[in-house]
Amino acid sequence: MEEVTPIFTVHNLWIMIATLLVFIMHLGFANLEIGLTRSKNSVNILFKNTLIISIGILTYALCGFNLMYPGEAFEGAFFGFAGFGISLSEGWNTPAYDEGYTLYTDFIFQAVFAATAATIVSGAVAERMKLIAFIVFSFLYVGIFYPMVGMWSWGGGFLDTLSTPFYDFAGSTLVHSTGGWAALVGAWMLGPRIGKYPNGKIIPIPGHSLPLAAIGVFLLWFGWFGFNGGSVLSANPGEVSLVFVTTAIAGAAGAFGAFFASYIKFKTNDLTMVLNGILAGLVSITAGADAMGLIDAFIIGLIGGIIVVFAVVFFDMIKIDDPVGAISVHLVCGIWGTLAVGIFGNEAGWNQLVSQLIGIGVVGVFCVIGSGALFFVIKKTIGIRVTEEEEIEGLDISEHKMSAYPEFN
Amino acid sequence: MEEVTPIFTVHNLWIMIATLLVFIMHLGFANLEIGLTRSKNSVNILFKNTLIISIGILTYALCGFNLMYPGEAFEGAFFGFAGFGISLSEGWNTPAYDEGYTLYTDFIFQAVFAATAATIVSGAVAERMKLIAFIVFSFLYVGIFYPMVGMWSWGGGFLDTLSTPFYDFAGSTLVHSTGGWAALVGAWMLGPRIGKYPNGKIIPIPGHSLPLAAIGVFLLWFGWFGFNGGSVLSANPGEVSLVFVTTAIAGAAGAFGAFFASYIKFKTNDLTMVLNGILAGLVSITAGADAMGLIDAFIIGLIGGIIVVFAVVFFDMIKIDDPVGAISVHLVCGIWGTLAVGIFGNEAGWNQLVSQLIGIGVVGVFCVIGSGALFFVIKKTIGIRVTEEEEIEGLDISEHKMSAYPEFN
Amino acid sequence: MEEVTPIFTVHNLWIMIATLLVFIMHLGFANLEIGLTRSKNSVNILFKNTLIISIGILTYALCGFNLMYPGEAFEGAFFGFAGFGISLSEGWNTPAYDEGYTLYTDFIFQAVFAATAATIVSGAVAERMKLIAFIVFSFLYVGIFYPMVGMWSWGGGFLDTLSTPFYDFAGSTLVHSTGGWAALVGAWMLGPRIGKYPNGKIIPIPGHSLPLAAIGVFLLWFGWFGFNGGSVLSANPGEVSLVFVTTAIAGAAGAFGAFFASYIKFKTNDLTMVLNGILAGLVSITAGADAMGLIDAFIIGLIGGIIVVFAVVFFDMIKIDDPVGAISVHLVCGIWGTLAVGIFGNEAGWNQLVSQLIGIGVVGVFCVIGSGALFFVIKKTIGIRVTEEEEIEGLDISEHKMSAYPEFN
Amino acid sequence: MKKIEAIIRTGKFEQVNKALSKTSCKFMTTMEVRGFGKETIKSQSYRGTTFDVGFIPRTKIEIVCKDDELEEILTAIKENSKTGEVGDGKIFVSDLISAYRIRNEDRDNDAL
Amino acid sequence: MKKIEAIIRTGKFEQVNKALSKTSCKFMTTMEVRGFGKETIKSQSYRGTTFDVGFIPRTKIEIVCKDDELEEILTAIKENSKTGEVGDGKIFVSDLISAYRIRNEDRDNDAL
Amino acid sequence: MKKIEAIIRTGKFEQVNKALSKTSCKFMTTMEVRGFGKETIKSQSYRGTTFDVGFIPRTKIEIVCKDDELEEILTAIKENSKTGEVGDGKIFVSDLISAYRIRNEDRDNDAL
Ligand SMILES: Nc1ncnc2c1ncn2[C@@H]1O[C@H](COP(=O)(O)OP(=O)(O)O)[C@@H](O)[C@H]1O
Ligand SMILES: Nc1ncnc2c1ncn2[C@@H]1O[C@H](COP(=O)(O)OP(=O)(O)O)[C@@H](O)[C@H]1O
Ligand SMILES: Nc1ncnc2c1ncn2[C@@H]1O[C@H](COP(=O)(O)OP(=O)(O)O)[C@@H](O)[C@H]1O
Repeated sequence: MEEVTPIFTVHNLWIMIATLLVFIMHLGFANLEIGLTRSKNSVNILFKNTLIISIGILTYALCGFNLMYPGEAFEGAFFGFAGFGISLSEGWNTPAYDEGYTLYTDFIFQAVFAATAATIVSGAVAERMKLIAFIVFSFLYVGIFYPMVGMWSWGGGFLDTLSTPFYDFAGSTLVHSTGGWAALVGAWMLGPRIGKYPNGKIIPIPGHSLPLAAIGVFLLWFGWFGFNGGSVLSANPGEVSLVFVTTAIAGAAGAFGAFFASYIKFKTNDLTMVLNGILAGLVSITAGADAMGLIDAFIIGLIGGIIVVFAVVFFDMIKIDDPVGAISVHLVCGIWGTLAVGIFGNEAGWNQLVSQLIGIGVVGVFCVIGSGALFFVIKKTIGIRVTEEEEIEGLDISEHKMSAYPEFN
Repeated sequence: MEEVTPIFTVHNLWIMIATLLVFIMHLGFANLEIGLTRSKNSVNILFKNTLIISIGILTYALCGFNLMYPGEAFEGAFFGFAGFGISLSEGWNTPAYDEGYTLYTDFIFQAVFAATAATIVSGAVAERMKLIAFIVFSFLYVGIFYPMVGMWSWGGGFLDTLSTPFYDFAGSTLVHSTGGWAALVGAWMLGPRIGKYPNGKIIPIPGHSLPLAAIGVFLLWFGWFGFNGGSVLSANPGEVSLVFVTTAIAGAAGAFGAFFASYIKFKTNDLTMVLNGILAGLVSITAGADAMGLIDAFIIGLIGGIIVVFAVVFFDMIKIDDPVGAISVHLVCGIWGTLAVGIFGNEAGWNQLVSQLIGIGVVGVFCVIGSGALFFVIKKTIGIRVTEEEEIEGLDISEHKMSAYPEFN
Repeated sequence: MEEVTPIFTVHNLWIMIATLLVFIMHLGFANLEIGLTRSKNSVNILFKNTLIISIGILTYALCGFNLMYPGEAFEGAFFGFAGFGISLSEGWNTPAYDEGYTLYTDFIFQAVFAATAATIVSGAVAERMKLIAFIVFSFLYVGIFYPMVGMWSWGGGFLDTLSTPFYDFAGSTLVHSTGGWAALVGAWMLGPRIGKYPNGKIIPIPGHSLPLAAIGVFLLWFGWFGFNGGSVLSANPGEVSLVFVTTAIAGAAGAFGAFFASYIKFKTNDLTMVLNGILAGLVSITAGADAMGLIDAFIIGLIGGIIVVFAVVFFDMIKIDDPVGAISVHLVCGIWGTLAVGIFGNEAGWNQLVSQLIGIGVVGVFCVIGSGALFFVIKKTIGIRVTEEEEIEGLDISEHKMSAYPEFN
Repeated sequence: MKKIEAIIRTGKFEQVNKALSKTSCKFMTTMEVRGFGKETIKSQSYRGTTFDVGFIPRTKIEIVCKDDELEEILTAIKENSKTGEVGDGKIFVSDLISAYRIRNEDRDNDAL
Repeated sequence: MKKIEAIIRTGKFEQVNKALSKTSCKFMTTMEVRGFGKETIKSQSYRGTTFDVGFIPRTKIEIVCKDDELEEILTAIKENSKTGEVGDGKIFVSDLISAYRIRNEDRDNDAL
Repeated sequence: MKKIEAIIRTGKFEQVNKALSKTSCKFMTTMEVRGFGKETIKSQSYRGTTFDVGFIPRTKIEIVCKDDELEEILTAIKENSKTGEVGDGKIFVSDLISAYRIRNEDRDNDAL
């Protein structure tokens, strides 16, 4: 049995702290989502977001972890499973398990990641999806689909054994797009909120609290340093500090990208666009946060911030109603960030770009079909959307018999 | 003098970070408490909560630390005191003081814990207790009573020298029940808020902002990883990561326990119950967070989440008005969690269960008498409850001449 | 090339974590500022605060870092510049660069500090300054003026080569006063908000959400442990834990200082004063957080808390309208804290006091002239203040065509 | 038909509401208003400066009733919103020409 | 001149507003009110206890119009705020003595 | 007795309030309302789409006064709420049958 060395202890400590940072991202998501929606649905959103993180932790312990990291026996495979639960291998708490962390640290860090995928969907289907339908969806998507996709690259699956392996450092595709595709399918299958596109026009439905939305984005950025920085899987000073810098610069550049793009396009200083721009920059750098220089990070983030503005407009144009911009941020910028690895930084090159395209394509096809099938079955069985009356009244009263701010309305 | 080694530096770093996590729990408590009460009392609650953490730090420096850890001379004792202030022993900043932390790290970690006990009380007596009465109470309860109780087990006192020592890893009893008993006595002595139980009926008084309440619970969960994880008193990778996992799982299981229990009992998806359920799971695992397996943690948390729903109903039935559910969460689940150490996990056994019962009983008797005496003296001298008129008008105007949201009401 | 040792990894980890803590202070500032102002300007404030942190990171990469730390060639100088961008020296990620951190860690820690200076100004000029004017100001003040000042002491400039070097541990003067002076000049040049001082009377303009203000202060205190603790520039257990304790005690003492002072002076329990008192205590201890004992920290914080109450009243008396009290907190207590280094603790002494006075004076003169010139040029070119009509309508609608809470007003 | 407009203390609303439910008044509309009047205003304080908010939050009740129900309703409101202190509020009565129930074709007295 | 006060379902407001803009009514004032009436109230629940909130949020529309515009406006409101279910609301009409436009010296019918 | 209802710019309220306090009007009730009218609406924008909010926040003042106080009060309101721009608002006057002071037995003119 190997000894618990100081360096192992430091590495492990950092991954545990990164776990906390990713954990608090869930509060960020919750705030962003209630901020950008109407107050009559806030209880519902908080209920969903509170359960998602719980579902993520529990399903990941039940099966997710062993689906995502089934072990060497499944190298290069499309599917693998090492059995239910978490079993303690010998030396689980020493460098024998991994130079950087114990088994439990590994598990809990991955578990808080997992819930992210469903949270992304939550934003896009907000204000109209049935509570129970969303809970069932989350259980299955987080418990089975997300870890299956993750396994392909991070778990040593077939995307990792391409001649030039698919490169997705912290999950632009594996986490953000995986959530984003399901968000797209869900928003499309549900249809828009009542009153969003009457007679082909676009009627904005402003979120009820921009301060909450901004708090959400600050917390997400804060947590993202753990999301990306923890993905180094050790506290290696050079690597983690580089990732911090690229993450900071891409987020800042995203803010400016969205600021300029929306100012030029709409002649307005739209706070919600700047907030989405920050997230866009962060999603974009996620795939290559450890492989970029400062200027690469700046360009990637800036372009992410610009893209997100046009994406928001585009989805409105094709009448996909996404209250918080989740599809634009996580799917579109997730794709952009994944491609960027083939264009900028250490890994750039044609072969890499091809691998990135393969990864994006395979994950996309799988997620669209998978989430589509899930949503379809749910729709046909328990139903997917609340009634018109419930939607107008708000999900807080109709699903929860509660009001988020009983004194103010 | 021993050298400052890398491993000592890591251990110490983790305890300092855990300190910050426990610190931010105070923001969690503040948010939860204002969220679950009416906006006309929010300034008052924020005032109390801001002072509590300050009181905690200052009284702990003045006498608390030396009451709680009076040193070996008082081993097995019921009371000990090493004098006012913090004196720097030689080697205070080396492993000579402790393998895991410096004297100051020890002090500040314990100090932020201390304030927790009074914050728990704050929630139960909210919306009707006089400000000055609460401040006086906090000074004495945090400065004297809490550290006395803590000394019995953590400070090497008589509960620690039982043949099978009382086991309370991070304080289900020593922190949460200690606060919870005083919350019970306080809520009982104050009587219910005007309009809560007219003619024997129960009239709910909904909290004014469920988003704030939910933010509070997320922050508490976040901080709890430091509360429990820091109680390992080192950054030992295996131990801390285990504690992280049990803490995460118990919180998640608590959410589901409360979700199911309240759905079955009331046919409603009550967000406030799920939020209380998470806290219930966390309080429940606190006593044995380092001694449980994953399934143990799940069961303990789940039962905690179920218990809390029935406890809330029970206290309403016996007309103890607890606006935020503090008694149900911290006292009832604190007891459950302490007992659970004798039932599940590594420490389970009859002897342990008996020790746990002794600890629960002794602490309970002491806290009820102690806090009862305190409240009684305060009541007879400065008075404990605001006037009916002040309560109806709200404590913000009557105690602070301020309004929390001057534009909205 | 030196090896990456465990101790280097721990030190570096702590500085990275401290970076995150300072980062989240920006959310604290944003919350405090919107909480203490009217809801019709909240979008504007969030927009500014979101951009400031982005501006800070980007300008610091562009030129700030190399202005502040131009290298040994500029020792004792008044100005130095090592060129645009960040160039990777050999061994940038080993102890060869610094015993405590990599180049990138150094950069990002300093970058999040930088943005603080502009955020302080933001509060004082809130509710009436033109958005574009503020953005231009921030770019130049954060990108050029702040690092120039920082260089004088931290970058080895002339204040550092005084016979008794100017001592400003974490920036009472270099960060807080630097921001505070510009806040004073800005608030003065802009003039008061409409309706604040009609016919020489003082009409309070209450902030719209004290819960947000309190959340802000808790987050700031939380982050301050990184602001001060990170300034140790290593994870040295003894030093960092001492800084934690002095920071905690000074904040707590500041709360009580302001509590008592405002109670005695106004016979009221003013939450906003207690919140400012905490920040006052924190700013005051910042200059000497590593050089004080516990009692010193208590006295410094307590006096800071008392000072801030009188300062707020004073600036109202001379009709400098500072909506959030930024000048009182950051400038006045920044000066007090810097002086306190010469009076209390390890560094106390006449020579030190003189050096402190020199530092305060030089920085003050430079910042007043520098920010004055900047504001003046901006005023003459793009204009500095919104029109009366825009101010009455609120900057959210006039500058952003958005409403922070569209459902509530 | 008569229209009753009563401006009462917000804290008295529950009591008035309960009393009204025992009269022939089965409908009413209420809203939050700000009252400016003789009442003694509690002053507030902010950052060291005391100021009068100038108004007091009040509840306004609007009831439309048949002529012969008027007295009964007035009495119920008056008795239950009274404290005897300055600031109890006022009741105003005016004439109504017609009333309609939106749901069907009921008019005037039938619509109430 | 007549004053129309209509208490309608909040959710119907958009439709009424659109319909009114096609009548001679070009101005109105609306406010959020709480309706107490025959309507079936949805009960809420909090921490295990179910309770009736007692009121329903409604929108009140106030329109002052010339006598000859009355019918047209009444019809527009009635038709567009109707669901046929209990709780649709009421419309009240009363007389007005005079009206003034603040901006200039217009009075009465001219001021509308 | 007359009932005055004035719908004015919210930003003008302070000025009107001050002017009224110099008249014989010592009481009033105000509320936040939404005005739909000729005023030029500032359009808002959200995520790239511009939209009209359709209404403008206004303040409504209700004052009940003796007949002989009417002119004085009307003048005070008109003069102090005027900007001369579209959107200044309206004042409506109607008759009142009776008024009661809740605190005691004062009626009608005595109750004002
Ligand atoms: N003439 C009036 N016109 C409009 N509102 C009035 C009038 N008189 C009183 N009110 C309303 O009634 C409230 C209470 O009135 P007040 O005169 O203080 O009661 P009381 O005369 O019993 O002391 C005031 O705040 C105001 O809102
Ligand atoms: N007599 C009345 N006086 C004042 N408001 C009324 C009156 N009758 C009805 N309302 C208002 O109209 C709303 C709907 O009335 P309701 O009687 O339920 O409609 P319906 O008769 O069509 O079922 C009520 O909530 C209340 O606000
Ligand atoms: N006939 C009316 N009925 C009800 N409210 C009205 C009426 N006319 C005007 N208002 C109210 O007065 C406000 C200002 O009216 P507006 O006609 O724009 O003023 P002006 O005629 O001076 O330009 C409107 O927003 C509306 O709330």
